Amino acid sequence: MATVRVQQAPFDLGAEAALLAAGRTDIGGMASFVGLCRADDGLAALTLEHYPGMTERAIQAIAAQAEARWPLTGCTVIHRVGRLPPGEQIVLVLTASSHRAAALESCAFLIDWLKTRAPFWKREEFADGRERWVEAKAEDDAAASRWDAPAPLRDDH
Amino acid sequence: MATVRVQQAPFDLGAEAALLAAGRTDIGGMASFVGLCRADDGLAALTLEHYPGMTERAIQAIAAQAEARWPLTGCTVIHRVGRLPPGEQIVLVLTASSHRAAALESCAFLIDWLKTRAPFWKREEFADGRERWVEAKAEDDAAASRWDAPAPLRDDH
Amino acid sequence: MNILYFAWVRQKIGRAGEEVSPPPEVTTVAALVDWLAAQSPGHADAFANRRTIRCAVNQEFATPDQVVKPGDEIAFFPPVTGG
Amino acid sequence: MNILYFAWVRQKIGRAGEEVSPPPEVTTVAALVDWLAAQSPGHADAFANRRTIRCAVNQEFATPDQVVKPGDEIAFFPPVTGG
Repeated sequence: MATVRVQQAPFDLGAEAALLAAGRTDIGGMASFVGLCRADDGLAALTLEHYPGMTERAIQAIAAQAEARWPLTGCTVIHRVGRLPPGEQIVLVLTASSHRAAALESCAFLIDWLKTRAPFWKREEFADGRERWVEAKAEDDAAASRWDAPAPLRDDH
Repeated sequence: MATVRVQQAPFDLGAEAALLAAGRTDIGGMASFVGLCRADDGLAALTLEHYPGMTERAIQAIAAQAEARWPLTGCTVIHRVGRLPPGEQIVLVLTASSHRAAALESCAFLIDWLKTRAPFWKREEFADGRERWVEAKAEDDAAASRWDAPAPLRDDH
Repeated sequence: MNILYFAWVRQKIGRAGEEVSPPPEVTTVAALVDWLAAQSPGHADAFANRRTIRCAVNQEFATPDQVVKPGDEIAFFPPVTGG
Repeated sequence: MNILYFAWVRQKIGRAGEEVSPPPEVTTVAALVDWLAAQSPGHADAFANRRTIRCAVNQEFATPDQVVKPGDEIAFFPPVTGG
């Protein structure tokens, strides 16, 4: 079962990766994605809101789908909430598998789905005091929907 | 220009990621892949040999291709050589970009190419004393060749 | 019914949630939205463009025709923007 | 010419490299392989199956028809297996 956390505190990519690999000799590859807050257009901070309870359940469900679809030895998803200035880490997806392609593909799958299915909302706060809610992007839906058709797993390591 | 290192010593994923992001607020996503040594079929260790000089040049050339193809803010490739028992890290690919898809795709591109184009050779050493050179895999060539046709970059974050 | 609001839905309505008891003919998400929209100008504003509103019933994404009943936890929010 | 050998090519030939001076008619990678293969049983064994041998001239991957000349660094090795 995947490790899923929604937290205000920062996370430590190196420590999470070490935890997923600890004591194992059956992992061929670990893939990670870290999403960060960019200082676009004078952004002062993002504030992330979530739906406590549903968010964790939704991420667990997405992670369970990934584990059913790819032969993973482990999977960690951490999503931060609260106020995050530019440069701060927002989200971590980490996947481990005996197979390189499984780790890479499941990592991309999970971040694409987090963007479109996990109940988080971002509010942008600008240096000039303006605030606005980020609107959902059609590209993110397109990125997520490319996973709808089952793809054959490449048989490599 | 990419950071490229061929070394016997272990590497630190967290430290390398922190280095690539240090002081920046224009990174939207960082993707990483870490390849590890698996204990398949009684494997006692892998020994990795390389072509000093050419290996570093070949990786720099591959990384320069990735930087030309995707809008990267940074790229780190570290490949270990020498004797590595199961559980040890072998290779790190780390890419950062303003765009999520660019980070994920360039990371997959680099590891696929490292498998097929970088002058490294693996010898397997088994618990029963047998040794053999790993043979190149047709699947790895197939994985690398899917990058031969230029793919349109998804315009997301 | 326990209603929850998130993001700008919460801001427009002016509260994070409320306990409501709609009349018995309100048996679907769509009917509940119609009923809630009539509760105050803030509610009307929040539900003005139904296409921008998403709903979850008991923490699962729901469609407008989904049945709702007393005791359900029903959340309204904009399309998600995490990751 | 400075010849380098890696992996099982090195093991079969029994050395990591050698300085050679082939006759002037050896002007391509393919001709150099033919000439090297005749130098010892180890060389013959290493180059027995040409399809499994890769070559780099001055640290760039090279094809059998690539021209070689005195002073070049020429490496022979199996298909790569890094990553």
